[in-house]
Amino acid sequence: MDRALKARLERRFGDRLAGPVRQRHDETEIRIGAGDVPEVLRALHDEPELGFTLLCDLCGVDTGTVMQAVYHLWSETTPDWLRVIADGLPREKPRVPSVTFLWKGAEWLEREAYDMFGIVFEGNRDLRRILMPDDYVGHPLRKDFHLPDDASRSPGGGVRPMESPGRPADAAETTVRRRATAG
Amino acid sequence: MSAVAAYWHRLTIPARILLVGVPVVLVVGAAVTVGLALLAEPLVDFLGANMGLVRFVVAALLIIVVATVPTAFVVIYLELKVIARMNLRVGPDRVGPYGSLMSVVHGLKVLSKEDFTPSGVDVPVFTLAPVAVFLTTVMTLLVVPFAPGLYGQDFNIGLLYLFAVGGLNVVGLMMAGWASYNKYALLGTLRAAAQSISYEIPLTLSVVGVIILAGTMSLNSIVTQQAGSFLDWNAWRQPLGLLIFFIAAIAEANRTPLDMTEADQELVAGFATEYSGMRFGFFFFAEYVNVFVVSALIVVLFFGGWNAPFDWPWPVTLSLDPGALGIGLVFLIGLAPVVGTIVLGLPFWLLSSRISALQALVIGFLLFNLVAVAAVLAWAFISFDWAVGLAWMIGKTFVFVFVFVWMRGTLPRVRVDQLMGFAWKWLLPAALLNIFATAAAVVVIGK
Amino acid sequence: MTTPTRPSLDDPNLTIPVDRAGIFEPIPPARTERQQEFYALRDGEMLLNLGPQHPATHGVLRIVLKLNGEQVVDLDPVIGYLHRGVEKLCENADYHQAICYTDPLEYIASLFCEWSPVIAFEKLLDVQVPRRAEYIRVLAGELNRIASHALYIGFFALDLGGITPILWSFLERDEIVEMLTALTGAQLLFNYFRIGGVNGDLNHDFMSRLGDWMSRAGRQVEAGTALLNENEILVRRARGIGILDHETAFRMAVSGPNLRASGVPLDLRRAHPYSVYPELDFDIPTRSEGDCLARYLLRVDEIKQSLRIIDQCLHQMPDGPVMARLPRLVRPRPGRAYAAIEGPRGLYATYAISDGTDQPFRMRIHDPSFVHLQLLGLLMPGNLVADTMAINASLDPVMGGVDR
Amino acid sequence: MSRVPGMGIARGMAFTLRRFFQPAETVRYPEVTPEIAPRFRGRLQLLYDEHGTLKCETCFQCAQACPIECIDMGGRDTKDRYALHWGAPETYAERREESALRRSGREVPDPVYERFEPVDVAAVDRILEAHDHDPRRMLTILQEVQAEFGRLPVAALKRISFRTGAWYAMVYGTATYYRTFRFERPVRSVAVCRCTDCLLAGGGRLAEGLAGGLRAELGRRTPDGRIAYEWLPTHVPGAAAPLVALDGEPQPEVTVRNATAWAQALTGEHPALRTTR
Repeated sequence: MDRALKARLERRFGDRLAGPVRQRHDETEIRIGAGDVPEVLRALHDEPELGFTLLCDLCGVDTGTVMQAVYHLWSETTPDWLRVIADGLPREKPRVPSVTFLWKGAEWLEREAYDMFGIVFEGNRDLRRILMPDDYVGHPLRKDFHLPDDASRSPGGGVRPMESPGRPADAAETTVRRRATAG
Repeated sequence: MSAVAAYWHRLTIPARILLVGVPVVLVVGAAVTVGLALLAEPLVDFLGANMGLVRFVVAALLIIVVATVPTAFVVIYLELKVIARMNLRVGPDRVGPYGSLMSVVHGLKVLSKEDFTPSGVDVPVFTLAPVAVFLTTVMTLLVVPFAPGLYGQDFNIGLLYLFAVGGLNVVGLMMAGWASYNKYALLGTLRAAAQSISYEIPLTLSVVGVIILAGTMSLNSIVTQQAGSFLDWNAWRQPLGLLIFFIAAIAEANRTPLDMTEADQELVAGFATEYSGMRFGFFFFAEYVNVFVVSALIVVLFFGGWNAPFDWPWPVTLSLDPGALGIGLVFLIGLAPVVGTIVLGLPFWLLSSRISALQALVIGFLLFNLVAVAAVLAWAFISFDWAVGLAWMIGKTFVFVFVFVWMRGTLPRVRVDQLMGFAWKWLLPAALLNIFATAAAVVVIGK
Repeated sequence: MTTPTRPSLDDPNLTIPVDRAGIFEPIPPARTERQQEFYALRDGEMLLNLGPQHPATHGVLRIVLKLNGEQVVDLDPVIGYLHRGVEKLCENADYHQAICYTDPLEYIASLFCEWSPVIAFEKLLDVQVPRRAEYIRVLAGELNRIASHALYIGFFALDLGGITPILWSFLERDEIVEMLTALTGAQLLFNYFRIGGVNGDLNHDFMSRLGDWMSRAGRQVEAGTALLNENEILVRRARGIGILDHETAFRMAVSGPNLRASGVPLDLRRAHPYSVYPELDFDIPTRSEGDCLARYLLRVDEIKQSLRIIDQCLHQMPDGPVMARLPRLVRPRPGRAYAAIEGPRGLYATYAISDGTDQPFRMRIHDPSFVHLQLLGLLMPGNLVADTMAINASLDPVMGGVDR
Repeated sequence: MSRVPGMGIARGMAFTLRRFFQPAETVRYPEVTPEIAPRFRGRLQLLYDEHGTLKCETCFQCAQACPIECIDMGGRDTKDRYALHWGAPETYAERREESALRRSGREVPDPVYERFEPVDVAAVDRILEAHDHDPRRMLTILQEVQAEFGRLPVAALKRISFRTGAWYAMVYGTATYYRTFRFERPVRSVAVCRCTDCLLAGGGRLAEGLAGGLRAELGRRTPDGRIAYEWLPTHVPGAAAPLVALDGEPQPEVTVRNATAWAQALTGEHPALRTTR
């Protein structure tokens, strides 16, 4: 845990942070609003005392209540991973500004997040499905996505709640309720 | 009429074929026989008049039937085995002794595969392309002298004919690539055209030196002029020409590292992408026959053809005239098997108690056959110079075939632009230089 | 979110234009501006479908090339043919099973796909991994790295048309795989790293094979490189092709050898130490050119470093247990953990969210090949079709990891 | 690259030529089998015990533990009552057309309620609702189902696994693990005593009356096989004659007169078990 980084982040983005700077193991986590993504990430990327030049990962998260866009950054100024969570995107029509102006390599990662969660990254000029076929309907990694599955439907195998076929009335709700605690 | 029609429809297909075919065959056969009987004399006169044509046709048929397919089989097997050994693999070792029948099995497989015609192809051209490629390749074999007196035809413009027919090869490739309605095939074809056009020139020019030295374009006489020891070969007089010819020949035969036309990592199979079954097999055969032809050409032009590398003591004047024996010949032919069988079988019967007399005779007979065949072959080898020549020619040729395979096993593939650049920037000037040097030498030193 | 619907061939509305039948499938309706500009053909340009069934695309990768003659004008990689929804599957399996799912992601270096989720889960559980287990992990991991790089060298040569080195590198890889089989019990998908340690201690079988191999380690690979490094044809084809400078590399979020070949000495084993790597002594080879040849030669150097690491592991290997004490069914406290490691292709990362149940609530798997594949669009335009193979091979994507 | 052009190529050619003469590394498989590491996990095998019978009792625990669901098994259940399957539907003939239907998007008749003896699933659903479809309360659910039906009908188990989302193997494993659960209907025994004084007290006619009511010979079972009609080995001490025992319990109220009616009432018990078609 890098306390100095925490202090630096709080000093720099005190007003923008939605929630405290959390630290655990070798990870530092800040939460910001979707609108602040370009400024905060640009500052993190450009300013020398931060200097998070390497985008390690970009992914979406569906907490069951809200959507998140999560960025993991690496910098040589700190031994920690920095996790920036663009929090509180609405589950229907989640939108967040793209970071392709900083890391062009984020283009495909954003495409994947869009493909899997339906998160729309404004400014990504090639935002279409990447892993799923073009004519696919739905976003597979969302918590309310139900996967029809032959084996699970068959008498031999039962049906797991996430994969109920023509869905028994209560499966989705129980699922989301049981898991909505996290995120 | 309707009854006939009903009867006809009740027949099975073979029955119909027979019903129609047998009378037709009878009629035609009778007509041919009568015609031959009438035309026999003028026909014989005509054939006798131009023996060359007869020889040409016969040689063509013989080469297509006898020479090409076995040659291709041998070359393919060689390639499989040699590259496998260079990869520290075993290679084919299941079919036949040491997998020697592998390529035969390949041929059977290719024959038994579906002859598939994709949608959208230009069917007639698509169908004719393999034939064109295969035939042009085979035609080149016609003028290659394998041994004294053993060649399809001895043109006085043999080399010219070779390059002309060899150049026709690319027409077949273009037909294939254009007709198969596939972009990989198209790219491969265009590469093939560009490549063969670029490499025909150094190929031809590199031989001009040899022509100047030989004073003729007839391959036969080029070989005969290199008679003597291996010091008389053109390789010593034309080292640069040899190098250029070798490189250009690789490109002509579409072999790695210059196999742009079917660069399987880039264009899936080049012009042959859409082909399957025996049509693909024709391309396959053509490629390997081409390798053989090119190697044979290198041998003929630069390594003395059928000439032995050192002064071989032949033709040995073996004064063995069967007629001289007179009646003894009859005895020889009649008694030799019996006597030989007994003489060769006796020791087995005497030495081993477990061998019955009959078995001993059988063994003796087999041994006698071996001995007889060996004797006849030896006789032929000593007294017929063509046998020796053929042995040397084939031997040398397969050395170069091995070199081709060896290069394929070793080298990566060059890029298209590098290929072209090499042809035009290096090979062409070098070939011209070679011509000037040779001409100057001929002028200065004289023949 | 309903069940997906695919168009079926007996759908009367589905029509393929006749003029395109047999050449390539109909151009999809443009969904983005980028797609629009890509599929707008100027005259003299044509589209060429490279793959999904193509000898030189590693795995089922489809690249729609926009060609002008033989020159690549632009390209549009189409991936996802191998998509298995591993992240979704992991959300429905418990923590131990999730590791097995991540295993076949990258079938060439499976151990690295297990490594990052294992570390992430250990962070979630606050498990202390025994040092011996860490050393064993490093040992097995470096062996796997060598195997992967050996295969890379072979395939690089193969895609340039040399058919021999690939078999020699397979000989090398085969020996290593045999060793790892003796250690982990599986040939390809060693499901060896477990939460809190490794599955099973070093055994005599493995150690004897390893000692036997160390005496002549890298022999076959050196043979292949001896054949290739000096070869004019290969050097001329690889040098100066697909140059990637380090600013662009950072902008493209490149990591691993492809980044180091551009002159950036960034290796997570040093830049963000995660196992016992701080205790080990090895160099980080870098190359300044950033072209295909540099990327190829860098792998060759890394093999040597990996051999050094293996040697040190064998000498410093402490004694003790190889598994931490853990219940069969782990239920970490709600929280988030991120772990990234340096694999043979770059940065493998896992971002795991726990909701207190025995199944990960969200498990994000980051694979370097996915990011590196974007470089195709950057490096290929202007080159020839033949160079696309060289560049693709030098970037070393594994489609299993790309499609996940 | 060396200064002499073509030097590298020449060296490479020499190198491959050297390799050409080296022995091949190939392992000719059928003749030569490579020795496989003792730790190798790759082999799946079914073990037999010392009597030569299969140790696997088709409990599917392995199949459900397999993370990638590569284990795929079918067989008879432990008491050899009905066939069980685990694995992809395509594996088993009777499910092939079903999954084909499903893939073609048509409505699939769910075979769960057809292959086994049907029960009214409403009762099961009621119990499940009471327990919030929580698979973690499987034990109580099963107990209540058994209390409802007097046994665990397979159709009910299927329904439970279908609704709770627990794998059928879990449900079935739980049910087979505890001795209290039973899959068959309880076989009740109606026994008449044949001792001398019972016969003297009219045991014979009593037996005939019972036989008429149960529609079964003495020593046989009722047509639906749920009640065994047998005789007591010994007279229960202190019981009045003629003696009829239901599950070993003396039934003093049964007399020669009401025997038939009592037996008929007995056969019609457990309305829940009456098959609803």
